[in-house]
Amino acid sequence: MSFFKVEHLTMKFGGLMAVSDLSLTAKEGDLIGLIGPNGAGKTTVFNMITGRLLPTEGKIYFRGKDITGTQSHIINAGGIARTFQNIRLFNDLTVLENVMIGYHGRLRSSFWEAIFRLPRYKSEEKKMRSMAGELLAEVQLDNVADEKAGTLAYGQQRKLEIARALATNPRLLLLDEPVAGMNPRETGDMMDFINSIREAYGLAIILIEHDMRFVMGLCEHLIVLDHGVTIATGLPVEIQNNPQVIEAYLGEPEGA
Amino acid sequence: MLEVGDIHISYGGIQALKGISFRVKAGQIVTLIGANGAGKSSILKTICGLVKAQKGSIRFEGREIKGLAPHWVTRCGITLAPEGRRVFANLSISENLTLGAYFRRDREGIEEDMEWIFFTFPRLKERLYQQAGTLSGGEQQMLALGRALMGRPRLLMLDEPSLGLSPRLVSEVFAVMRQIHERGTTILLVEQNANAALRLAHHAYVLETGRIVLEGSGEELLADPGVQEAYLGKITLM
Amino acid sequence: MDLSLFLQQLLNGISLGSLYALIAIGYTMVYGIIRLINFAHGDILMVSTYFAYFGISVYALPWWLSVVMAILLTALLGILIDLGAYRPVRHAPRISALITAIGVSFLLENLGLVVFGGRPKAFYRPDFLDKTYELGGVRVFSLSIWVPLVTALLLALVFLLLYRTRVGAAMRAVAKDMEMVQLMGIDVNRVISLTFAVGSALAAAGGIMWAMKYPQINPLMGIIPGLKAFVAAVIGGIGNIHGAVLGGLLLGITEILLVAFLPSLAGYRDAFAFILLILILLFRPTGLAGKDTIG
Amino acid sequence: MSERHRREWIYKLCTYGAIVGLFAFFLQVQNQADEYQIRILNVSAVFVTLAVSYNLINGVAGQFSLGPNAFMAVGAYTTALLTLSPAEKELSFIIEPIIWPLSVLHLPFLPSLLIGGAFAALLGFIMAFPVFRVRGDYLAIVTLGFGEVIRVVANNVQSITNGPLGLKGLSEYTNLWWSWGVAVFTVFCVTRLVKSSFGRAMQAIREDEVAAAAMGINVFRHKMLAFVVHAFFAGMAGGLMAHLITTISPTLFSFFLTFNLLVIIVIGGLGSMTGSIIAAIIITHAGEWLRAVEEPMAIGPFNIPGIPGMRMVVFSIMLILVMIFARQGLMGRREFSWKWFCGFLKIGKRRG
Amino acid sequence: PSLSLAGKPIRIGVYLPMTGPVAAFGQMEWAGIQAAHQMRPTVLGRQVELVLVDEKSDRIEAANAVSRLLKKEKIQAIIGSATSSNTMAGSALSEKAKIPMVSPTATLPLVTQNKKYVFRVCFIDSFQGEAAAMFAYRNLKARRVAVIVDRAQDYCVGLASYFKKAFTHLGGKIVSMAYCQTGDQDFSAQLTSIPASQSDLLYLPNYYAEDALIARQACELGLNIPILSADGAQAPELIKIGGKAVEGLYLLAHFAPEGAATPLAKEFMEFFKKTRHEETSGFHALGADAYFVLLDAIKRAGRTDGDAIRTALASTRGFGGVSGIIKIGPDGNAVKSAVILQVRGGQFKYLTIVKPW
Ligand SMILES: Nc1ncnc2c1ncn2[C@@H]1O[C@H](COP(=O)(O)OP(=O)(O)OP(=O)(O)O)[C@@H](O)[C@H]1O
Ligand SMILES: Nc1ncnc2c1ncn2[C@@H]1O[C@H](COP(=O)(O)OP(=O)(O)OP(=O)(O)O)[C@@H](O)[C@H]1O
Ligand SMILES: [Mg+2]
Ligand SMILES: [Mg+2]
Repeated sequence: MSFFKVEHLTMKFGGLMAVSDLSLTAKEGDLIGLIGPNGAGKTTVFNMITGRLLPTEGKIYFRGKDITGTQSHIINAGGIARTFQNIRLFNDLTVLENVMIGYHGRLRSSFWEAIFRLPRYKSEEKKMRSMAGELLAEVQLDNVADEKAGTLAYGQQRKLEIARALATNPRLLLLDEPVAGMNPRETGDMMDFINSIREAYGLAIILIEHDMRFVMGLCEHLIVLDHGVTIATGLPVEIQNNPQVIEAYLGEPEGA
Repeated sequence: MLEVGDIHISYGGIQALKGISFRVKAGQIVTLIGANGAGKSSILKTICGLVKAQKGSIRFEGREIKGLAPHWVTRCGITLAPEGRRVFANLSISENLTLGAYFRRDREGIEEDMEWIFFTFPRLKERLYQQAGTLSGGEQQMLALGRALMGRPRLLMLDEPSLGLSPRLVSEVFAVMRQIHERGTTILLVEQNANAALRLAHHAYVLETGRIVLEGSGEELLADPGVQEAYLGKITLM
Repeated sequence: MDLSLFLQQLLNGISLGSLYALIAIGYTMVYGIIRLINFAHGDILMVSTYFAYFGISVYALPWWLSVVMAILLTALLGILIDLGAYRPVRHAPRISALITAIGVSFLLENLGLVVFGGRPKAFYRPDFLDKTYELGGVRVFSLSIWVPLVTALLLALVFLLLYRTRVGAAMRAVAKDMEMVQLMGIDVNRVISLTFAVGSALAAAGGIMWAMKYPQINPLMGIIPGLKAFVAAVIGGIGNIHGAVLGGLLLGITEILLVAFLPSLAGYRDAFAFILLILILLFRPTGLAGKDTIG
Repeated sequence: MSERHRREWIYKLCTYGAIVGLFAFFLQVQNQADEYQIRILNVSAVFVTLAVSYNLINGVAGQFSLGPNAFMAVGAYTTALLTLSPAEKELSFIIEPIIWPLSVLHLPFLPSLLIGGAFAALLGFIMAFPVFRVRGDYLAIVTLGFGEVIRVVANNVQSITNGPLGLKGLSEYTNLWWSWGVAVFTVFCVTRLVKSSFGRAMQAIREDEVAAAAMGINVFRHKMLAFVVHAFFAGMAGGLMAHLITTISPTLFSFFLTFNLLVIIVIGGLGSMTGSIIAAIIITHAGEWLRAVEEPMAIGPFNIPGIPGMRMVVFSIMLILVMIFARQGLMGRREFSWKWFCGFLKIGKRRG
Repeated sequence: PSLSLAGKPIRIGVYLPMTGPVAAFGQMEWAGIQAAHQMRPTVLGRQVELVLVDEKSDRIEAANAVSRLLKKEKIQAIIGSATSSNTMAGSALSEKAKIPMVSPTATLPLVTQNKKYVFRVCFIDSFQGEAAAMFAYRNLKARRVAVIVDRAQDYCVGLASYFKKAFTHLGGKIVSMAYCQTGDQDFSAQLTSIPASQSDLLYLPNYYAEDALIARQACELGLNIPILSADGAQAPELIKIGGKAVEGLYLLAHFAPEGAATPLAKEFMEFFKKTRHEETSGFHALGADAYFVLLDAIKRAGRTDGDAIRTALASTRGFGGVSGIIKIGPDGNAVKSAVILQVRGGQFKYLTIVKPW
């Protein structure tokens, strides 16, 4: 029984084959990169894994269970969390509240208990708050805990999104372009950050990114998609020199 | 050509630009670099009138354009291709391009520009009647550039044209920018890809939290250790 | 069931449905382009009938001249409403715009009650629309023929405007990204004003035909056609012009057939429009024609 | 910590004090017995209940529902049918007799009111399944549709609702204690809910449904929760309203009622309970204050005769102006708190 | 009465729907009340002052309005409202305050039931329904009647059911009962099925706007049977909107301009014509009668306290109002005759009178 396994995953939108016959496996603690040209279907893969889209074909297994076609919140409760390509925070909630949302799925109290503030709810709320505070401290956002999430700087928002995902206690984290729109310096910081949370939480991570220095510097294993088709898999060095990948995706080194 | 003097703006009490001054000479490529949220996009939006400056002046070819509505600024000869392509997804490529030249009355000029755009981006010509929303990211970026050029701007402002593009498309976009410049269009470029941008630019400004902290030619800044430390980063390949 | 009776009802339904459709197009255009549910649409329709009424019955102008003038005045009214009420809230949260629309609707209705009085007025109907023909047992009322014809003609004009002119392309572009349209050197406000003018003119055309069909006007007469046309627009997929036509016809025909063949359910007529709407949205959550923007 | 504890304690005391003060005030009002004022206060209370609960679904959970009139109707009819005595019912139903169990049921006010709320909540529960299949404007329209359907059904099922004739001669049970008691209870429940983890989850859904689902929130369940709670209180408010004006019929529950409520919560500030309360009170009073514009006026030498109907014209214009110049409403999303209040009065500034 | 009171005006509160869906009736009744007030502005040597409060065709507002009249405006009596339901929303309050209330047109029997202080000057639906049935059966010799009734108005539904009861009792048959709603404009569906039912009369117990449209569309569909309508249709608009289609239509109404039996009616009609430049309609007449009856009661009471006026109102006998001779029956209802009108040459013509039994 593998930790995470995707078999023959296929997604069709009308006539468009967004993802076709993708298979991949991940062990606990793996860090896998998913790359490919625009519109290759990378985000679509994440959407299928997290239950936003129902795959046309194929199966997704997580910790021995078939999770294909399950609802998003159940998949999350099962231990998969994600971030989004375009940051999707709860802008009008505070940073702390954003993270506390991550714990809500595990709340045991009923809403009666919440309305009348019965003891169980009170203690759960207290625990939630302190756990969220700790998590924020770890990602160095505790100084802005009471700010509205929408007012944060871009880089902080990216971090907060990851922190919020971590609050749901995942075993597998999916990151969609975590450094898009960051300059090389900020990208470097994010790399350190991802490495550190990976160690601290013992997570498996799958990430999508176009920044090659980031991807090559971080990932242990890469999968390259083009028009939904897996055109290469392997170690970063192998991929970098794969002519098909260069042709479809990397291009000749120029300008950069 | 463009002179920006001491502009200030704020979003609901938060001061985003705190006195920005810089100039763009005709025929140059000028780039603005800076961290996230430094205010680069805000500068471009202020110039083209989408954001109102509270203070300061913006002069284009000697004329004060601060306070003009965006469509008047565009008619003066400044076009902005904003962050994130923003093609009209429900319109065809042809319609997108037509709208770019909406305010122009010189039929021949329009046709000439259209020809040049098709020459530079042959892919657009092939798919003239395809809906723009169904194009790939790179093609959309080409369309956005083409559409901006249809207004025949004397100053073209580009906000992160390489954002979210695959490495291959990134280099294509930079090549196109060079072509546009060769054709005689002045370019004001905002880029996160500071390396590439500085290499392309004649002149560059570095922005930090709403202020310009450094300026110089592209090469100077590339060599500046401070800039290297703050924006170019030193990523060691494993 | 008697065939001629059925045909008769079908004709009634098409005639009513094309009126709904015509009014729904105005709704859908405004919605498709600036995402505003213009609750005042029905009331604009009401005002247009008063314009025509004043022309015909008070100033004794020829009826066709009054109608043309009423349509033009209503287009102007649409522009003024946009200018005075909607433009200031264009960048406000959508709900503020919605409340503003409700406010405009209340304003027109109540101003109408104060200025025109609450008593209904009789509306003029030209003689050539007042004829009935007998065709194989089916009585055809000439207005029932003219209404779909005029609707079809106006619909064709709207399509020409939207898909064959530059300003039409600009309208469709505003629907997608208003800021970007400004950056093309296009005066968005003028494009939107034009949209309101066209939408209101269509409402006027619909309203005046409505008033000729049911020759009675009062300050609250716009509510029902407004609501029904709105439902029609949504059934078709709000923001979609084909959808509005489809929805209007569907609603008109089914409504008439329901009342005709299940008279005991006639009391549920108004609810029926909504039940149809709910059922359709359940199976097609964005309406029959789907896509929810003009384009 | 103990400092904070102490302050919270004080705030809590303030709250209770304010509630006691409120009811003491009513005692005073009730004794001085100006019926007109009492009536307006009663109506205000009903609207506070309605607005606060409506704000839960529209402002907090961000689901733009236009159907509170449906819940009010169900609540009002249920309550009224239970409090009317069988004899009175027989008298009212002149066209078709009332059906059996209803014809004999007769309960006191409080249980009737609660059952009214419960029926409305049940309707909310059933409606939630179709309603939350659609989103945004479509949701608004579907709920508007349900509101109309309920009204039309009430108009047509004569053996239950007495059709357009409606129910008449209800006892005037609603007084300041009932109306404000329910209002305070609603405010208590709803604010507690909003400030709990469930409320946060609802707000998260409002901000971004997809992200909320990805963060493990059962989106449908929380929408449903907000909807049902809203329905319950709207139903109670309907019952109160019925026993305040003592006669109900389907026309009372048209979508104008919904529009009124919508105006209240938007003017108060979507998502702000405080705003809803203030706006509910202001708007119910404003309707009465505005009657001034219909009275004959003398401006200098000119005598302007009263123009009936001007009130609504002025009201509409004011509504538009408020939306233009105060888009976020009175409170935006802010809430009243004692801390803010103390800051406002510039007391308690010494920080520990 | 003390001297200090003598100079003070008597305040009569009026609450009517001046806005909202039934504003038309409110506005017409208000015009009638105002004209009546101009004709007779004083009583007991004191000026009468009218205080109008709009009830927006809304029940909550109606109750608020009455409450305001009672408490804030300090009125001595109330006139209102136009519809039964809103009258009832207000009457609960005036009853409690022991202030008499006279409604011009609330015709539902329930309005005055168990109320000591509530009166009306119109006849009630049960009387009208029976009278209409009798006229249809005896005079028009109708045996099979089709009815289209506005289901959204209690007035119409009530009337239709009383008519049905009386008509079947007489031996006739209701062959088709179709429904519409206030504001409906398309009746083709309801009308198309009528020929098949072979009815010989179309009974329309609705307000004038709907009736005019129904008549027109019946005409367009070639339906050629006589139409009988009710008092809610007695307005010039019926003829203006209905045009040729309402020629020959019968109407059971409160008063006939030409058959006007009382001097007051003649005086009022002249005055109304002179000041308002239009003919008196049923709504005008009943609005005026509410005022005149109230004024008469105040005069007879000689005082302005609620109980005195109430007692005087309850003992109104043979008052010659605009709409005929009015007697207030034991439960506060006007007992008066109805007239049958027919539309001829674009005018309501007096046909016959139906006396109460
Ligand atoms: N919900 C959808 N309906 C229809 N087509 C879709 C949908 N989502 C994605 N697509 C299409 O599927 C293809 C793959 O999209 P996807 O977002 O997965 O690409 P991507 O690899 O993430 O690209 P990028 O690097 O630009 O983010 C694209 O052509 C896109 O237009
Ligand atoms: N509409 C807005 N409302 C409020 N604050 C805004 C708005 N737009 C920008 N800001 C704030 O203004 C500051 C400057 O933003 P701007 O978008 O100009 O930065 P940038 O340099 O372009 O960053 P990036 O690299 O992320 O594009 C940021 O702190 C941002 O949060
Ligand atoms: Mg993607
Ligand atoms: Mg930017």
